[in-house]
Amino acid sequence: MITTESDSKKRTADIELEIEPIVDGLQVSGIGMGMTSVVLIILALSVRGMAWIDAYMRRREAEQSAMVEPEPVRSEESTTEPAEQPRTDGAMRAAAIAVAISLAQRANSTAPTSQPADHKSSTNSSYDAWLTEGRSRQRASRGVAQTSKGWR
Amino acid sequence: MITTESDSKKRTADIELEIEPIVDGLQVSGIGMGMTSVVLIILALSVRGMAWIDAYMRRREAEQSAMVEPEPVRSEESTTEPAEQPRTDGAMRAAAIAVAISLAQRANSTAPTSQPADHKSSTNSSYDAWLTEGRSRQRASRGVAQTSKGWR
Amino acid sequence: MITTESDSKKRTADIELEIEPIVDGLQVSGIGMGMTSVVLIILALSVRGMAWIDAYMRRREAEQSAMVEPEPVRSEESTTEPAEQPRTDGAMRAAAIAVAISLAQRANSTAPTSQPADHKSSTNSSYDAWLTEGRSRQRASRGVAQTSKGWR
Amino acid sequence: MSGEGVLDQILVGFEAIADDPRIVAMWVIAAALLYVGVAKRKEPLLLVPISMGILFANLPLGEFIRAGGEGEPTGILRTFQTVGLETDIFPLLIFLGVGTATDFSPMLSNPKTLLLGAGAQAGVFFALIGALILGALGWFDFGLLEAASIGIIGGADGPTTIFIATRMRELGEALPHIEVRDIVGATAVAAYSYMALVPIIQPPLIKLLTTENERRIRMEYSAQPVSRRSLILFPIITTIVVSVLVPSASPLIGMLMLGNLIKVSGVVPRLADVSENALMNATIVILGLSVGATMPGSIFLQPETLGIFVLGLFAFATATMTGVLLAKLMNLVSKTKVNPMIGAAGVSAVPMAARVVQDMGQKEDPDNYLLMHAMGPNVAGVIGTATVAGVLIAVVPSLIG
Amino acid sequence: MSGEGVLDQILVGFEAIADDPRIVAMWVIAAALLYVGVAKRKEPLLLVPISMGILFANLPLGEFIRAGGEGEPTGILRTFQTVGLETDIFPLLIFLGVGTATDFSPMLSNPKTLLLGAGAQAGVFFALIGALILGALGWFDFGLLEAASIGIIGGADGPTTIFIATRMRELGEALPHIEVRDIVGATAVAAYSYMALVPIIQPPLIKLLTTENERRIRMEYSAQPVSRRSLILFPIITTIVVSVLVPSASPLIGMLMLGNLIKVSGVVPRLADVSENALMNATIVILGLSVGATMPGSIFLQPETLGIFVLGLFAFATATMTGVLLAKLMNLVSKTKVNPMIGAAGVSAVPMAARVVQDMGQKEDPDNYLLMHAMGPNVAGVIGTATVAGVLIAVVPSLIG
Amino acid sequence: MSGEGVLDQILVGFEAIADDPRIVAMWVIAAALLYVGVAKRKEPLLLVPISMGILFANLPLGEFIRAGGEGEPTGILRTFQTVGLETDIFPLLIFLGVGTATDFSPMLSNPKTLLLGAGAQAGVFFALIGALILGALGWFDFGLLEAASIGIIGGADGPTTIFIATRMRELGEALPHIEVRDIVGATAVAAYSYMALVPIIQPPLIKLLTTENERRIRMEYSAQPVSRRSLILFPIITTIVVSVLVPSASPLIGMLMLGNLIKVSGVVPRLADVSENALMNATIVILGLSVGATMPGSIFLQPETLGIFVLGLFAFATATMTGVLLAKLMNLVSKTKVNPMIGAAGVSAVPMAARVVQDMGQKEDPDNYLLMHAMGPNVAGVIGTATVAGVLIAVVPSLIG
Ligand code: NA
Ligand code: NA
Ligand code: NA
Repeated sequence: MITTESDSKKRTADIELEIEPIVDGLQVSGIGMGMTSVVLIILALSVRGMAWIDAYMRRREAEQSAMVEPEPVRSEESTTEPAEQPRTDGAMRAAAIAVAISLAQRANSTAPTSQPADHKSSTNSSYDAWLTEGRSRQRASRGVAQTSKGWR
Repeated sequence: MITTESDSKKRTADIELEIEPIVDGLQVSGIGMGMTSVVLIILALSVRGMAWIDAYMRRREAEQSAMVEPEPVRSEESTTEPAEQPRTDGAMRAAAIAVAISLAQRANSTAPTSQPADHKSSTNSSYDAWLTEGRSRQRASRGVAQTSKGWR
Repeated sequence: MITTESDSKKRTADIELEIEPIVDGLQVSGIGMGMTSVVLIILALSVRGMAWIDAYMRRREAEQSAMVEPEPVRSEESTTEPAEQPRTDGAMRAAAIAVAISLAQRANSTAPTSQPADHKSSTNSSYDAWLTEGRSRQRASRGVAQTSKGWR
Repeated sequence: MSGEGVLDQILVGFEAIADDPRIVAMWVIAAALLYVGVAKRKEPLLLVPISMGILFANLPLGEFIRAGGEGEPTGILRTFQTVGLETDIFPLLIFLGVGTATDFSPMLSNPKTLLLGAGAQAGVFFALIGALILGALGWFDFGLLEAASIGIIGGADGPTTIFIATRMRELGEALPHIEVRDIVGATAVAAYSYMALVPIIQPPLIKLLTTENERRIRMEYSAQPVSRRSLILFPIITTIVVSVLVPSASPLIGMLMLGNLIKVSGVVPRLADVSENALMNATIVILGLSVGATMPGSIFLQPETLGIFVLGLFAFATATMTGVLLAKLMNLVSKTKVNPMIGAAGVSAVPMAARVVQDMGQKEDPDNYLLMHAMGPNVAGVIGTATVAGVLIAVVPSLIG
Repeated sequence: MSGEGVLDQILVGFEAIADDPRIVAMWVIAAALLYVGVAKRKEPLLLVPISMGILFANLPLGEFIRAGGEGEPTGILRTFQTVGLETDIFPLLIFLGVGTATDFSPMLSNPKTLLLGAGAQAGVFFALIGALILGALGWFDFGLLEAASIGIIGGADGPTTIFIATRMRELGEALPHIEVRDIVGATAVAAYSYMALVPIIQPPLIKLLTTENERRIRMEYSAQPVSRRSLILFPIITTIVVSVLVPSASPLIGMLMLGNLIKVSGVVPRLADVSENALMNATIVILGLSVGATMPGSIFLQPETLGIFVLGLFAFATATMTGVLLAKLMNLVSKTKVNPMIGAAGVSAVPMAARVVQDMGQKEDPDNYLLMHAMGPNVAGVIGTATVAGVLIAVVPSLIG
Repeated sequence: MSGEGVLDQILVGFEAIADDPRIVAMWVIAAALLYVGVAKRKEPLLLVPISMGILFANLPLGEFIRAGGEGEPTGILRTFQTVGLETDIFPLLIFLGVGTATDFSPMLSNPKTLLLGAGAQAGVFFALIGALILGALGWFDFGLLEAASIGIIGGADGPTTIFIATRMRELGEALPHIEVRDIVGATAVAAYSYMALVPIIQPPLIKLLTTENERRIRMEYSAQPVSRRSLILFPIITTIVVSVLVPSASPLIGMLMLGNLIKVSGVVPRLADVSENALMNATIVILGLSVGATMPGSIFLQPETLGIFVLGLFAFATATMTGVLLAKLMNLVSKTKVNPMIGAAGVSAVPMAARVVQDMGQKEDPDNYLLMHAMGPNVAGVIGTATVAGVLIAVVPSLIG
């Protein structure tokens, strides 16, 4: 029966039409989970690689400082930024505890969180220096102008 | 005389033409003053209504706290914001005087007016918490890193 | 020989084509250096002129203050802004030294450079006053509300 | 380029001055406004950028406001006008910041003062009708659009004035059968100038309409404290009430009340900070320049500008008087008397009008603190003027259409 | 204008409500979200502007979102949507600020936690397929575009959700043979709502999938310190790696990593400050309003919105569970055991998901500090979700094209 | 989508690299600039955003700079270029901030140093003519437009360089008979690189042209104090003088002087704060990214870039030398001798060029404080370079038109 055949075909088509986006969805999901995993694995390997380099640098430094006079060790990457110095296990743990405590306390308090003084620290750059310069000049000359009132 | 009639009509039309925008203006003014009055009256009534609700809540609270052990009263709306606690007559007046004095003094002075520490207070929200967290972590770990210099 | 003539003409045209932008460039350079010099000379003369006016004002003031009772001298332009008071030779030099020292020290330090308290100083303007007013009112009423807890 | 061409290039600035010497006159006007702002310290926040905007718009060749094209970008101030002024964005961002900085609690603790915000709005309409009469007399070329822009000066509210004047100009430009003057700059400058002069304009008028005894009336502070709930509900209710009654006022009122909610809610201090400081201050600089740049000499130096300044002063004066009269009327029907001077604070010009009242009160009785009572009509005046602005936007087009 | 016309003018707001009473229902929804933000203090930074945006979009006549023309400017919130939302600029500026505020060092000191950021992303795809099934069943009108927008709710990342939902809507509108629903507002509200509910949604699911012994697992802090070099290299490497593998993710990842580099480099504190504060806060206000304004009643009050909220919850729940299960799987193959709860922190929702883990850990053992370990998957989840977003942007068009 | 299509999708990033491997070379260049900014701490404010902009413009598929269309928005950095770079808005906002941060008082207290700001500008024109000669020789493809952009590198002023290079490119693109290279990125990078190298470039040249005795010359501080009146009048007079003589310079000079007026007036600290901090810092981030994004590998990796760097160095060198020579010339005609080294500070590069002079002076005589004298030509150089930029904008179009 031709009619039935056609009908059945149509029904199949209908069902296909409904299933098709779900198949698309599964495809998207597969690619999505796959790519995300690949990305995160590569990033994890990169991080591991950077850690190896860090460890190597520290070892080499330690050897060098052992050869020369025992001066205060200064690793390359922490010369300018004492805050970024390597943290030991204990330090890390202590930091975690400190944060946990601060979090626990935050529920009720509304402590100020910013460190504006920190943010405005100057660097060597020309614009920043320009700004700094202008300001320190003004401050300097102002200070002088004020103290100069006496002997003017 | 047809000409005169037409002339007079024209003159009337001229005058109408000149008067028309003024009539429009009167209409705008009427609607304007009317709507503004209606708006402000409804707002005043709403405010009065809110005051009634406030008074009712306070009374109910007072009754409840009278029934239970005499604990320090905490009205619902002021749990989190002590600054917003109901002001009494005297308080209001004192505040007014304080402001008046500060205004009087402002003519000559240039006192700083902002309370940045206040502005940056954190809340429970995720972004804010995120920010806070990062900062307190950094501070915590920094503090630790610095003190750890000794025994590293 | 027609060909040669044409050739030579063409070659000349080629060379002209190459030289032309350089001539343009020389023209631009001439106008540029000329105009820049004129601008800076006129500005220098204006500055000199302003300095003459300043000196004249100071002399007149000095004469006036010599005639009247010896009160603390207040030059017109420095009534509101003590920081902008005329600097003497020594003051200027001291300021220069201070800046030089601060610059020398900046290589290693990252001192904060901004004076936020300074930036937020209020003025007489309506918006600013509005802001100030709101804040001082809030502070005032807050302070009162907090102290009022006791006798409420 | 010939040597002659080069010389032309050098003299082009002088030629521009010779062609239109009005630009030099505008430098003088810019300098005068700058003097008021810097030396007299009146409204410097707006007058400094506005006066520099005037200067910039009147420099030879007008690089700041040129139309652009052929490899030349549009002038920066014209771009700012297009993206910020004609879209209403700048005035509305200012309203956001103003809302953050406004404290409605004095008004909430004494709802009667809210009503006093209505009285001073009459000044808007007195000036509006005045402009139409001067137009009908043929003295100045003022139609309904210009009259609306001039009237709103009496609202004593800078951003609202800029908002309405821009809107009326846009409206006129969109209608082919209407010719409209560009008076954005003149109305804005008039509004800010008279706001700066409030301490000079108001006192004689207040004295004229009040007796010494009236000025000595003390007002008690309500025992009614304002709860945090009320502070938070007020901006929401106001947004809805105004928007249902006068939908066209909803952008102004909505942004004002959003700013206030951000502040009083207390839960988003980061947003309150940025609305009140970085965002508002940046907008003030750019808005001020843009408004100043609407005043090339050819547009500003018209007889109509004189009319605008005369009518603006009339608007401030009538607003002050109707404000006081409404307060006196209220005293006739109410038991608790208000000091009628606080009606004058309804002209907005926050907080100067309120301070004028405070000062006049203390002159009669040094122990009379009226400031916070006057702040009620003062901030109510802002709501009132925004409502009036909404009515103008809604009704004027249907009248001229 | 006749007297009748004037009366019309007065009643126009009420007529608008009568014509479309759904706007009043939206006021209630706005009030409810505002209540959560202000009284419950959950996600106030976004919920306050979003709820006010909803209110503004549902005021009579819709002045805030009108199309403009004929002397009327485009509504300010519609302008913000056009210039900031549809261009991706606002979500990307938020990402810049988030990058400045994010500290990757816990993750860098324990790279294994980076992998755990992948597990929770499965929630995105469970919800995506769920939406497609509901669409196929004919329950809701969800196609692949809507499913992608709904799925990304499971990423628990507001800006990314707004980014994807806007992108999918634009994509559908650009294709003539596709009809697409405007679900930007609904997905954003769902994302922020469930982020606020993380402390309620996650704990029972975590308990269901872990034993008490597992929850008591302590994790040692690595002796591996993170150098400044690594902190600076990480954002650069991540930008390149993600962009090569999933180029479409590069704007999100790039801006996030730029923000982080600005912070960790330590040489441009001025830029770190502005990225994290003024610029981000201003963007939050305007973005929140714009997102709220995508929800006029006629668009939001659809059965599909219910489906979005159901599927959004499903997404959060499955993300939590797959996160925990991945951590347990990792324990099967690895010698050093992780506490499987930290897998649940991979849903992002920084830092709340991490805090949930910390709290649950301390409930079993008061001396167990898991927070910084949980921060690893937590921030890795942000990278993971941005990667997933890139895949959706890349693959979905080729499937529906 | 077939399985093959999916695989394509995964490899699309790698394919893009294979198609145009120059993008990888650009990553290396970006990394090098970042290294200079972060590790060497030279010009980090601009080099960090510029280098990240370069990276972003060279990621596979170029999402950051795509043209948009078909449901995809325009890349964010291309949008920033269109709205901020091509309109001059970003460089002008930077100039506003720079004006706020500039202190003209050392120059005002010694007007002679103002004249020294002219000498160093010759470097601009030496390089301009050098570029034209190299173009005429056929070594590089440089016409007058490119030569102007290259010359301005010698102004040692980043925003002005970006301003001119953008303007010249726009000009060339608007003229059908002219072909112009896009060298905005290359000139900007050259300018910032050589500014960072000023302490290396200048000292040998200064030594070459001065005797030890000349370098030991001490300069007395003028007894002439600078009044507040002068400080306020100076920016106004400068705006008018420059704009009348060189109208095309008015945007640059006007914004610079507006910023300075905002600061020295002292009455609008709120505006000074926002101009110098939030507004400028936000602009720096976005401007830096936009400039970096003008450098896709296909545009930057051209032989002409090498020529630009060579000529840029030539410009800095000749500017230094002409600056010193002008000072020596001045000593010939004037009674009061200046230390000729301060002429070298006329190259702008504020304040580094002035510091170089200070350091060299103290090397010869530890008690010689030249810094504030050198600040005079230093800030005068900014005015001089802006004037030169105005001349280029005015004259170049009439020559190529
Ligand atoms: Na008003
Ligand atoms: Na996530
Ligand atoms: Na220069």
